[in-house]
Amino acid sequence: MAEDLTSFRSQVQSWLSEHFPASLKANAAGIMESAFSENGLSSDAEQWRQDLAEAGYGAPTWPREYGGAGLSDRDAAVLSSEMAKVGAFNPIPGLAGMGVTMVGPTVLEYGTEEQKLRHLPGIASGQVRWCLGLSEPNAGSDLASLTTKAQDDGDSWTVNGQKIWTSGADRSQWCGALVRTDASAKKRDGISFLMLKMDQEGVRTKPIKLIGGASPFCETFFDDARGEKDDLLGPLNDGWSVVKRLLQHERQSQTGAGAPSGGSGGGLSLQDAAKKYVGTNADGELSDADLRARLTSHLMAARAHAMTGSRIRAEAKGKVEVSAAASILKNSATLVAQARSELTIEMMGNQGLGWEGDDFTAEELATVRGWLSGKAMSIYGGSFEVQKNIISKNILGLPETTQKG
Amino acid sequence: MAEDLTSFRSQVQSWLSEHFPASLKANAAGIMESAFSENGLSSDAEQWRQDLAEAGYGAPTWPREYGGAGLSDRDAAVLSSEMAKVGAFNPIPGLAGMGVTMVGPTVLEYGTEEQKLRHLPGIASGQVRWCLGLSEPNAGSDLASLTTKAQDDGDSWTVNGQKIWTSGADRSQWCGALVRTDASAKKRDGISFLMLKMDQEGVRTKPIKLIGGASPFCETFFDDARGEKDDLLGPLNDGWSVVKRLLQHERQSQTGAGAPSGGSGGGLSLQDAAKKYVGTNADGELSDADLRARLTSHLMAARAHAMTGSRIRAEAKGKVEVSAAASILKNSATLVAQARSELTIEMMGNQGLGWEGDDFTAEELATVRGWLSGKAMSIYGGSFEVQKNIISKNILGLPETTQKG
Amino acid sequence: MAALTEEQTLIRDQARAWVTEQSPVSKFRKMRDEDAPLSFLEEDWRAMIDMGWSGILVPERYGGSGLGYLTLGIVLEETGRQLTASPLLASAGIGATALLVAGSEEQRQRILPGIVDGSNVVTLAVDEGPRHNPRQVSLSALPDGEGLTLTGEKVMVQEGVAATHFVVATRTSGQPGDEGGITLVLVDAETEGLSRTSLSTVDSRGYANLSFSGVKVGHDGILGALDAGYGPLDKILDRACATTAAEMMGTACQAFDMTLEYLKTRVQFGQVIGSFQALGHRAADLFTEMELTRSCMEGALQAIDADSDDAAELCSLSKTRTGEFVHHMSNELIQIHGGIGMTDEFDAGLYLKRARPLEAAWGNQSFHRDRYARLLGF
Amino acid sequence: MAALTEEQTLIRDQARAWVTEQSPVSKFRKMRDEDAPLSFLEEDWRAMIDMGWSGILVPERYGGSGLGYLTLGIVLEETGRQLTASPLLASAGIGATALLVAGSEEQRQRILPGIVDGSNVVTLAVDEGPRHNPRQVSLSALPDGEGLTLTGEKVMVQEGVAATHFVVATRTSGQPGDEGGITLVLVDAETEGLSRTSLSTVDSRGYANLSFSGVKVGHDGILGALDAGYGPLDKILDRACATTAAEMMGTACQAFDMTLEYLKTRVQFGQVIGSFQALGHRAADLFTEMELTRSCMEGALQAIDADSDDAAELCSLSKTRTGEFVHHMSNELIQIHGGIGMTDEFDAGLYLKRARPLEAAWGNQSFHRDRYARLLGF
Repeated sequence: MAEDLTSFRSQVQSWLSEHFPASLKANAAGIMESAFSENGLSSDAEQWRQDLAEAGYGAPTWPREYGGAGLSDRDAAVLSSEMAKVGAFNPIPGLAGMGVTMVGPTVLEYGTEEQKLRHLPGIASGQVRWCLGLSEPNAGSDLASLTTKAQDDGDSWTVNGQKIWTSGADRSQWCGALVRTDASAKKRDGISFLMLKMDQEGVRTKPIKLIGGASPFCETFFDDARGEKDDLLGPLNDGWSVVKRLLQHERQSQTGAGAPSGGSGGGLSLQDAAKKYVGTNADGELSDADLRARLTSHLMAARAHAMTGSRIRAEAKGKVEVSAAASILKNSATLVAQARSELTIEMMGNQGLGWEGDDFTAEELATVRGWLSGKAMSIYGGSFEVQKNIISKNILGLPETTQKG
Repeated sequence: MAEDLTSFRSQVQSWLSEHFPASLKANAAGIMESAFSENGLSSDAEQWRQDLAEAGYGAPTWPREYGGAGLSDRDAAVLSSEMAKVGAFNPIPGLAGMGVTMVGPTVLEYGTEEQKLRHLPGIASGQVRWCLGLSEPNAGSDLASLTTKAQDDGDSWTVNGQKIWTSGADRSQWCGALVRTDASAKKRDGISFLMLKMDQEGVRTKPIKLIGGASPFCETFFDDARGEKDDLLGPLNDGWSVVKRLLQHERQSQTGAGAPSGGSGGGLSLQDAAKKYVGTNADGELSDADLRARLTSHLMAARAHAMTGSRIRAEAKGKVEVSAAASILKNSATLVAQARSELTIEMMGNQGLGWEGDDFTAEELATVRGWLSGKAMSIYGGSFEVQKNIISKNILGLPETTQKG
Repeated sequence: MAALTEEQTLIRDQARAWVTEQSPVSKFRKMRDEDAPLSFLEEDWRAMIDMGWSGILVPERYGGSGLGYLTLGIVLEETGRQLTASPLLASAGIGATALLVAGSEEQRQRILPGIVDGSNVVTLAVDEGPRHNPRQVSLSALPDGEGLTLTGEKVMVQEGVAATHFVVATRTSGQPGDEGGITLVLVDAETEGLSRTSLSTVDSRGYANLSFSGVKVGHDGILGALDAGYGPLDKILDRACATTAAEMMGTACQAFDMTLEYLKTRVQFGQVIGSFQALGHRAADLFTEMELTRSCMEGALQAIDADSDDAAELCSLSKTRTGEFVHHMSNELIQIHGGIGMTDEFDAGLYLKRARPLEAAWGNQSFHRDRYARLLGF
Repeated sequence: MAALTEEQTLIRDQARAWVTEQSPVSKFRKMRDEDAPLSFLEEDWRAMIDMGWSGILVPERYGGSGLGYLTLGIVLEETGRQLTASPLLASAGIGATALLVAGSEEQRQRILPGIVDGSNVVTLAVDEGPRHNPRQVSLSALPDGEGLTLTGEKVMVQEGVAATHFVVATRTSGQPGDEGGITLVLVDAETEGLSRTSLSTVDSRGYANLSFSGVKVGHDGILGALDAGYGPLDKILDRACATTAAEMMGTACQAFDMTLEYLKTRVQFGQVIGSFQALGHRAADLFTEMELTRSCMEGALQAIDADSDDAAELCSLSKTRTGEFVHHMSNELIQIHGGIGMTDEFDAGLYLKRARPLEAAWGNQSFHRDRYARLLGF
């Protein structure tokens, strides 16, 4: 365990120089692409995954006994910044699907000791991939009206129903599913959180094509699927508490205004891309003054968002609380990212309208696809409207309306 | 009665050349100012009022027997355009307060023959001024929760309570008041519309100072005020229907995006005022490109609003129905007028921040006062929010929420 | 809807019935999924021709009905509602306009009857870069005794795949950026030296990039006077904007109707979502925006028909406001539909993906705000 | 709130307690209604001096505490909440900054201690026209053997009534519009040839217009080098923006708190109005905007204290975003309060009337958006 920041930093530095293969430098996209191809990880990447897993650096803040490194948030930040310095990338959260970001933290909180030991190390090593079965076709923002049923068969659960938006379900080994275990109770009171093996006869997945093209999302059908009795997470019929916590972890992971997939012109800043497509006048100002004004407001909003993330972390001394603040940041991240996409498409003009083919660069096409798929940001993970309800009720303390939600 | 438009037009022209005194030409503001001063109307203006009243042109679409001229909407439009051509102005609606625009049309619809004959001619001649007692301190948008009480004394009503926002109450002869006549009924079912004489011991008014300075609004206190039995308008305990109709007439009268009081620079267009205060670059474009873009959007919105008024009138063949469309136009009129004020203040810079004194022109000061008093446009006459409820419910047919309003 | 004549009302009702029954959005989807070679269904285009739509702008003496721009707009609004693909706008609207504004009597007689009967598809080629900029024309047209020789590129030409003729903005003198020195030229699509490549765009419509290398055009291909093409081009573009706005209006209105319907039927938290006040108010805002936008859209078409002095202003107003509305409405369509709106299976994405190309066509909102301000003198 | 030091937390708590108890908005109202000659209450200003606020920016060697801009911002936010009027911002903030940025050691020693003890009120005079434009300085300062002779006008000078000294941007060479040729000059308010007229503005604060006719200033009044005043002036204006933003933030936050309180207590249609979803969502939007704005406001002050390279960008960001927020929030304050908000008796109007002058001061949102874009190179 690191004694202080400086010694931990140098410890990390020497560990990295020993273990991180130069061949993987600054190649996060390549690693993840190969991971999900037929070939799987390259041998260097596989070795790197094993080394990370062994050091517990795949999920560094988790306790050592469950596959983590038991680091404080501060030390984890040091690890992450040192890795960035040498161009290293931790593929384990990506390999584990929803495992590291959402399932793991929830198991840590609600799981029995046996469940933690059984599930967490596989996630922390990136060997077991998880998806989540929450939404259903007729239960979107109103999650609690779900109808997928788990029936108690004495020694196991029999699950029937359909989930939707199960991201990565077609290549996951496990699914954390919200199921109805008491049909007679009030909506939120008869729900449980069940962990299910995906590789079984009663489970079928079907990828969903989205407006931007292929997507990681699936429909998942349970047809007499089996769940083990000891794979119920949290108390029977109190899955609602479990999932509320899980969704807080989700919001948490969506508070950065990450670029929508696809850039706009060779890693250019937005303003430089604008200059490239739109041109400048004699003073070096963007020729389209109206766009320039709107672009400026957008860049200001993006900076305000980024500064707010930093400020909230500084106030919380390094860790953003899984808290109300996340709702603000999620909505503002969404606004910023979607506005950036729209502005980028606009400034690109005809080049921002391509679907495929050689008349558009790969980056231009990726920008268009990213613009389309980014529309989901304000829908998934608690829609824009749901976050506003949360802010108004939980943060501001305004009374709940007679309407729910 | 006019046989066709052309002959009516020439009839109006000759009537105007005979009756309209040249001394009053293009002097609407002066006429109204003197009307409410100690001196009252000038002799020319008083003669003009009498001539208008005699011809029924004060409220030209009202039937002749009640003081109008019985004109069709089309003929009334001809009258109005011909008056505009010679710089003539009809002071009667202004002199009658809420009489011509709101009380009159409602009396025409709900009044008994006796009430029409007794009240309408005084309004149509501009000799009797009316105010309206609707809102109360604790019943703003929620008008139906009013508590002013009228008690049946056998041969008259005794009224007790307080009204607010009674515009012009301090110089009106009559008040149309909404009063509770059945305290045991449901909120909207125990209300009646009572016409009250203002000049009596039980009535007291107190002007309200607003953020922009002095205002026409008053608080009005009823302390055992008396109302006559035959001055109840519409059925007993069905004042709600009467007032709903009355408010439609009000919305109707607020659908034009009239300039808030006070211009911005000697009758200049907004864009010319902007050039004056902000300056232009070598291409003749406003120096402040960001302001130019926003000003353009505003001018477009203003034109869209004006065109929509014309379109709706054209579709309705000359008359805007007292209808749902009024809610759209009222909100858009408000948005346009308030945005114009804000833009004007902004472009005027320091000169848009004056309160009084010689360092600002009279027009600059009027612009600032108009900016402040114009904030009321989105509050009175059914707030912005109330209009949206009306649009969503009455026009779009969306279900009423479990919440009222 | 503007106060329509009896004939216009009839045409609108016929158009609405036809698109709803014969060419609903499912047909556009099928065309897309099957990668129709011209990016529209020829049977649909034929049906439109048979209904007389291709002749709405063309005077009777050239075989059309000469009913004018508002009437064409009424039809385009209906096709816009179902995303019906065809050369109606590009050829029977803008192509015919180019001939009517800039063509000689001989040229009109030669080309317009074919636009009406569908044997000609005439489309306008102006831009050479990613963003609309008609002054920036640089495709060179060198005059000689025989006529002009054209060399250069045009991009994103509407119905460029199906076109039989292009009306090309060329530079015969001056520099890119100058209004003077632009000449409009009618080029047969099969002329030697002219090649086209079809583009695959988000809206699955038939755009092409054109390449001219030494394309010879005779004197009879020059539309109007040499070097003086900017004025007519500006007028053609106004009409292109006003008609494009009509199609956008239809697209946006359909998106509104779909959204309103969803608000009335989708149940969440035990009630239809339209009963949530925040959504009800959003619907009210969208409706208000729709009504204001319609006035601009119709006003521009009426101003063109009446040849009003403020037609240019109103065309920029119309293009901007309909662009803003379809932009906003297409985003709200997705957002209010939630997850289902994100799926390719549902139609919302088709409307979103059609909205942006329409916004960009002939100058986006930003372009036309700037133009409006210039026309108003600031 | 930024992660504050213990000292900063103490100062904030003290400031909040003092304004709430000793100088609530009712005191500002009284000052306004009684037409206080200096447009602030001298007893309040004295109390602030006694609490050390006038020395927050001034280093210890000149009698202050040198705690820096974030600390001053913390205090200004609290005075902004209750609209407490005083020369704190104009003199102890901007006036002191001018001396610290541009003054010589001698000038600092001469003037700063008086700013701290309140005997000097030093305020910045830059603009000459209705809108902020520091390059446009035209007030002429002609050099001679004795120093400079000033002729011209300055407008809307903050605390111009109470000022004992003005820091005046003058033109010693070049043309209005040039950055070169501007010189900063410290002028005693009682100098012959200098006259001032007090203005009556919407916010009832103490502005004055200044008229210079042949005002003589010795060499010891020139701040920094002749003709090279634009650079220091730009730096001073950055700090003026960042501190003004702190005051605006307080004004806006108080408006938010008043609105939230009203949403929780005002009953209409049988329920508190905050339970209407449309209003709840508006409150959520305002809260989000408030949090984002706070980060910009604090970030700019921290960047000044740390002398970061991006301080100029952040100052324009802060001025713009706080301006936008106070603009929006002051309008919502009125709208959500409805009729009562329109009455002079209620405080909402006071906040609205203070918001616009703060927005305009040292460049409005439009000015600083343009500046931000220029600083970012587009």
